[in-house]
Amino acid sequence: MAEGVHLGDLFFAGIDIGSTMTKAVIINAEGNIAAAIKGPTGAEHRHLANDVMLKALDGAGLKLEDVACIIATGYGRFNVPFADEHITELSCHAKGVCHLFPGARTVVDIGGQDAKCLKVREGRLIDFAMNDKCAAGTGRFLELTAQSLGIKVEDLAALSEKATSPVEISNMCTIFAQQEVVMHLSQGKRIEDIIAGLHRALAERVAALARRLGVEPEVVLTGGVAKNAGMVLAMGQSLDCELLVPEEPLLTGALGAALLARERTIRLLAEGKPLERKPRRLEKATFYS
Amino acid sequence: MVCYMGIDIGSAYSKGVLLCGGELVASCVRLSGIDHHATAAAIREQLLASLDVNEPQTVLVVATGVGAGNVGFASNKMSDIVCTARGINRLFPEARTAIDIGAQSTRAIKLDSRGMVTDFAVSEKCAAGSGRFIEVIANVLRIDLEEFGSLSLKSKNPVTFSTGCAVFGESEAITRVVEGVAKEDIAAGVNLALGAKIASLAKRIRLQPPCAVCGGGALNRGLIAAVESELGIRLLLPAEPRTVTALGAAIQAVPKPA
Amino acid sequence: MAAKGLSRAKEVCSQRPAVAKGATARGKKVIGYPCVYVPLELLAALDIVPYRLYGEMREPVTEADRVLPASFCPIMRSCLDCALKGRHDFLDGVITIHSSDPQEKTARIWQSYTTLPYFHFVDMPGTTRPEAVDYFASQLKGLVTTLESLSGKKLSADNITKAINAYNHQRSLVQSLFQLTRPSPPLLTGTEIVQVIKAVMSLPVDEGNQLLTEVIEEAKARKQKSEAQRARLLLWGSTTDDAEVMAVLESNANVVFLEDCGGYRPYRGKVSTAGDALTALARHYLTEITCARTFIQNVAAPTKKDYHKDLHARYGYLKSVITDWKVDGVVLLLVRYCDPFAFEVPAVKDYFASLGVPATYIEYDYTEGSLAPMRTRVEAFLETIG
Amino acid sequence: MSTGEKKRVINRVKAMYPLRAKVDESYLRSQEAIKAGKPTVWAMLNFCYGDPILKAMDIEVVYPENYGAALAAAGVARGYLDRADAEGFPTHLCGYSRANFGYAARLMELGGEPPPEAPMGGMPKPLFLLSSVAVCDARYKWFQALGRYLDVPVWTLEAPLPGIREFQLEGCYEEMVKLSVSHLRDFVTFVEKAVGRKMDWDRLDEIVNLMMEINRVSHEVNELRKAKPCPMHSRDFWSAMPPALFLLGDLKESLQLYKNLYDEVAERVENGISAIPEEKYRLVFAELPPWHSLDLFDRLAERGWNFVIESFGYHPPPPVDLSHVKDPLERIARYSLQRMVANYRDALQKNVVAGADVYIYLKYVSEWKCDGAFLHPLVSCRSASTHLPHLANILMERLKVPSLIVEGDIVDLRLFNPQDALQRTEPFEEAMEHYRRVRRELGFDW
Repeated sequence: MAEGVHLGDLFFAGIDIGSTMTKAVIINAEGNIAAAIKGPTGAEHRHLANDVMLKALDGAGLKLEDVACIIATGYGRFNVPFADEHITELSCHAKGVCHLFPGARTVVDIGGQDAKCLKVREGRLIDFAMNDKCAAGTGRFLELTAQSLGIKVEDLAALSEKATSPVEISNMCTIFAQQEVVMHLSQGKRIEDIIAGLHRALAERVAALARRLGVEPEVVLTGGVAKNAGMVLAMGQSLDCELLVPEEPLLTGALGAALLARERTIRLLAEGKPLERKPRRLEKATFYS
Repeated sequence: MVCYMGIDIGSAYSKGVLLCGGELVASCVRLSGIDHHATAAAIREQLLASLDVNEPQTVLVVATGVGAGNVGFASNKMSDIVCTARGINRLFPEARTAIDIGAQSTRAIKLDSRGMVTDFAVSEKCAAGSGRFIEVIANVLRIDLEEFGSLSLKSKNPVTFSTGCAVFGESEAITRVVEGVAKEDIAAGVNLALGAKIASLAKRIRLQPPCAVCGGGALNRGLIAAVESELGIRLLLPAEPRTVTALGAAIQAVPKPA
Repeated sequence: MAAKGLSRAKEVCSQRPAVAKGATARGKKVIGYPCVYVPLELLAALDIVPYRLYGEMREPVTEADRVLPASFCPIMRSCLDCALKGRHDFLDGVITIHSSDPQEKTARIWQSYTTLPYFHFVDMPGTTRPEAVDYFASQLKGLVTTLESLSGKKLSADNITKAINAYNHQRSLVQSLFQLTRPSPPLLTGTEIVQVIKAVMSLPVDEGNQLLTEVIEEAKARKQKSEAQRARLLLWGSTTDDAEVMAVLESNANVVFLEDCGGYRPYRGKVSTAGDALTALARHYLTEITCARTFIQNVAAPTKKDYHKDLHARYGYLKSVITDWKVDGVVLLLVRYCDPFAFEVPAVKDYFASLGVPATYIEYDYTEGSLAPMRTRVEAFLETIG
Repeated sequence: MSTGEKKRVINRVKAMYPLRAKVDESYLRSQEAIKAGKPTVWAMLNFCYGDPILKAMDIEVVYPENYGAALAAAGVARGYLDRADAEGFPTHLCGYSRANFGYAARLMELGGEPPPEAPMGGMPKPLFLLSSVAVCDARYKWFQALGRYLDVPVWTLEAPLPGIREFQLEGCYEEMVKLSVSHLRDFVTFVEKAVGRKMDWDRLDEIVNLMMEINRVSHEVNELRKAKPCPMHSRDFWSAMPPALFLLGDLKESLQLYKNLYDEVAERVENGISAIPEEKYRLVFAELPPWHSLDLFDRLAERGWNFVIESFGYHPPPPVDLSHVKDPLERIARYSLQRMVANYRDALQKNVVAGADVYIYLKYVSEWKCDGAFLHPLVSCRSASTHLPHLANILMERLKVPSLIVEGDIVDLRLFNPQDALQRTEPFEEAMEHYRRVRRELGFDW
């Protein structure tokens, strides 16, 4: 279809398979979002990649053929058979965030498996730091602990708002932090203060990470926890600066991937290269049949 | 008549046991949640409900577990390690070792014929080796804990987990999933990894058979099988492994003969 | 027809114990060593086969749990775990050396929980001062004493010189092996090199040299693949003993220089054959092996130290590597709890920055689970420099 | 983290207080001296090696290790730890070192002026750094890494550490002495250049003798603690040790204070006075105590737990007669080597090859008649933790003495949870009772 290709007719997709959530974004030639979908990442990544992609296409009222290029990112990126390219979530976040906030210099992304701090310029990743594997500095830190308390993650923010004197939580290790939480409970500490303490512990851990790079405004917070007002507050205090939060903090990676897909196509067209696309099938493959 | 109540407020679950005339008349398990006072009261209600309200009762209560301090109505607090030993001793007088697989930590306890503790070891904070590992991976695999054990027993070739830490283990599990490894093989791998950690904890105190196992982890048959093969012995398994420590607490409530 | 060159290297790596058992079967004594600071010349001179001991990344640590805490060098922890599981029982003995705390602490536990006929711990000074070299030489003399009674042979000027020459030859062979990674694209991948070095460290010196010669021939004969230009990386770290780790680093790049104990580091320089052999060996191992464990500094004046002069004194040897091997970026790869190297990270980063080479620090816990995150970090790093 | 109640139960030895006070006194004095422009050195605890030389050269010494503990105790460590993290130091490194990196970074950005928030006036910019390879890698790599902030040289003290079997090889000990002596001689030259003064050898001679005498007396005090009931609790040892360990202040004065300590403890032994109300169990503690929650020991004392011996690393080397050795440097060398090698032969005889730091606890337990060992592994201090699992095994194997293991850390104070310890006292008492019977059956005498 290299002949008579009009960029204006083309669409581009990014799919971001994180350790806990899978997201897909479809954009048009102007870079406007045509569809954005997210769903939990289960054991069946590939199955899910297909589902999310299909949903996204339905949402945009498109067929797979309409999509000129698909870029996969995130933890499970190598598991998207229909993707044209795989790019790390770091570059995609950089791209996506800068699209939403052109003035962004620093991106703090707190994901499920890791926390990242990115230094960005005009949509390019120029430096980064990721937490050493101890999950004390990741979203799982909150999730697991909330889980063990029988609290919904959504309720964390509301609870922490009621805190009067946040407790000190050692930020060594998730498992250990949970033991500590239980100890605080057994000592009759208020749950609100404990939750606030957890937010602070996580925020401090991530802030230290960000300081490795040097924090320059504007600072954008992304990832699941960015939806947690309590965490945004704690993070702002630890970095002691204003934080920008995208409306859809989970989607920046997928958006970035879609934007990179668009750039890739434009590049190919400019070089007069054919948009050779591998024949794609959204086969409903699953691991457990 | 006099009844004896044992309440064990654990990090994840709280358990209660009621003994009357030496007989176990009631036991219960519920989430510890965030209000240990309320949990303890609820357990008490539930246990007392099984008694004949017309008959006047005296109930002596002993509390144990991390939240023991919140059981205001308890006449006494006791160490959970001691209670576990007494509980196991009551169920299996011949047992010389007890392994308690809890949500946050695993304990290996040696005991004598009277249920007195002769030695014990608690899993290292960082080395995980606790039931939490299973919960985390079960969450990755989207299966519930009950399924976990039976599923793992179906495995033909378990994956090797090079770590015992729940958090590192989680990313390892996800990697395997991405590679398309079967659920049961991952589950079995987890049980083997944890089983090995538990076994080495037991070896650390020079385990002496017969050995009984209790705690929530004991409900996971795959895990028990893994520990058994690591240690090369059969383990004694109580009907209700989770309330053993509470049972021990109830026994502790019985006044010692002067 | 036995495998040669690279396929032989693969073969040896996949069956190291079998290879070593072969030597014992031929009536040779085989001695294990977990650290490259053990002067192998002394073993070879007494006709003893040295056998490098590694950890096993894929093997869950169980036995070592009972004797070592969790927060401890995972490589030595795994290495000891294998020992406690009887994997090295076929050895005639083990030589350990005080190159770092984990080495020293593990050695003592090792000795306490295993029953090998021979076990020797060599003490090592922390500095390169003259008196330190003399002391190290005296420690090597002690090693010779126990090795002589083990082997029933005597160390002679003749056989030690032969051994030194043989190992110097091995050094020059490895040095020329690394010449093959200078062209772009390189004639050998880092992944292949890890295997070759691992194989060489599992073989008697002559067989090792034979293997190296074959590999060099084989690689030289390779046609220059005109593949898309990939970034050229320098790996700086303690040791790499697993080809899969290197494969992860090379998924989108070429590691053209391995500044670690699974690569170039143990083979830098040559042992002088002039003067007392033990002193020559002591001086060589203490000064030529660039492990972070040895204290080095540049002092400008009695109370003055220039940081940049100091960095040059500590890392100057890397400068030519960066230029000659056309390095685009550096990966500082360490396992968790590797204190001697971990303390160096900010400084060595400063040094690479002063040379204008980007560097990234990656820490892993010596488990398979850490490979996927490692890959993401390397790729992200490549994206920042590409 | 406090254990709640504050009741003091341990019967402290009165003569300990002036020794404890000496820490603050000498600290204040050195603060003044430093203000007066006296050269200061940052040093690692170096086990008698370098300290007498610095003292003879009239140099003030501060110990970043101790200061790290002080920062932790004052609850201001976090900020420095985060700074070190931001500087790119891996987070698993020794907590004291990370706190010190953060401090040094602050110090230099303030042009060498101690940060206002630093407790006790902070540590001034040093003339040079004195590190030691003894005990752990961190203790010299740390000071080398400080070069990033401090433009001063590091002197790394050698501390030979051969294996227990290998030590028996002919000439080994003399080679250790040779290394140490020539090394110390070079060090003296280095210090002379640094301060632009010559060494006063007579003064050094006197200081070395006082150092050895102080340590001898403090050694004798610990011998007295073998008495039943034990007259002096571990807390008193920890409070009284700094003057001997760091050669604080005026040595003649210190010597007198230790003699007073000896007299009071001896008198207690005479009158069968115990350090706690009722000694039910005698325990040994390894290694570093949980400085921030020492009142745990009062709670344990209420249960009859008496801590009778502890912390090998803080103990003086066994006395040795070096009067025939004329060269003070050689006396320093031989005396410092004592700490390790004094026990090597016994250790070999008892076939304990796992190092002096393991053997010594077998000696402690059997000679101080301990019922149990309280082991305190520290997450970010490997040197004080690595040998503990083996120690627990060998104490059980050889002496049938159980160990109670409670994890902690040196700077992340919240890691040590006294509740954990108290939770386990009950079962541990049952275990200690049990093994008492076992030991009797096996013919042990305690």
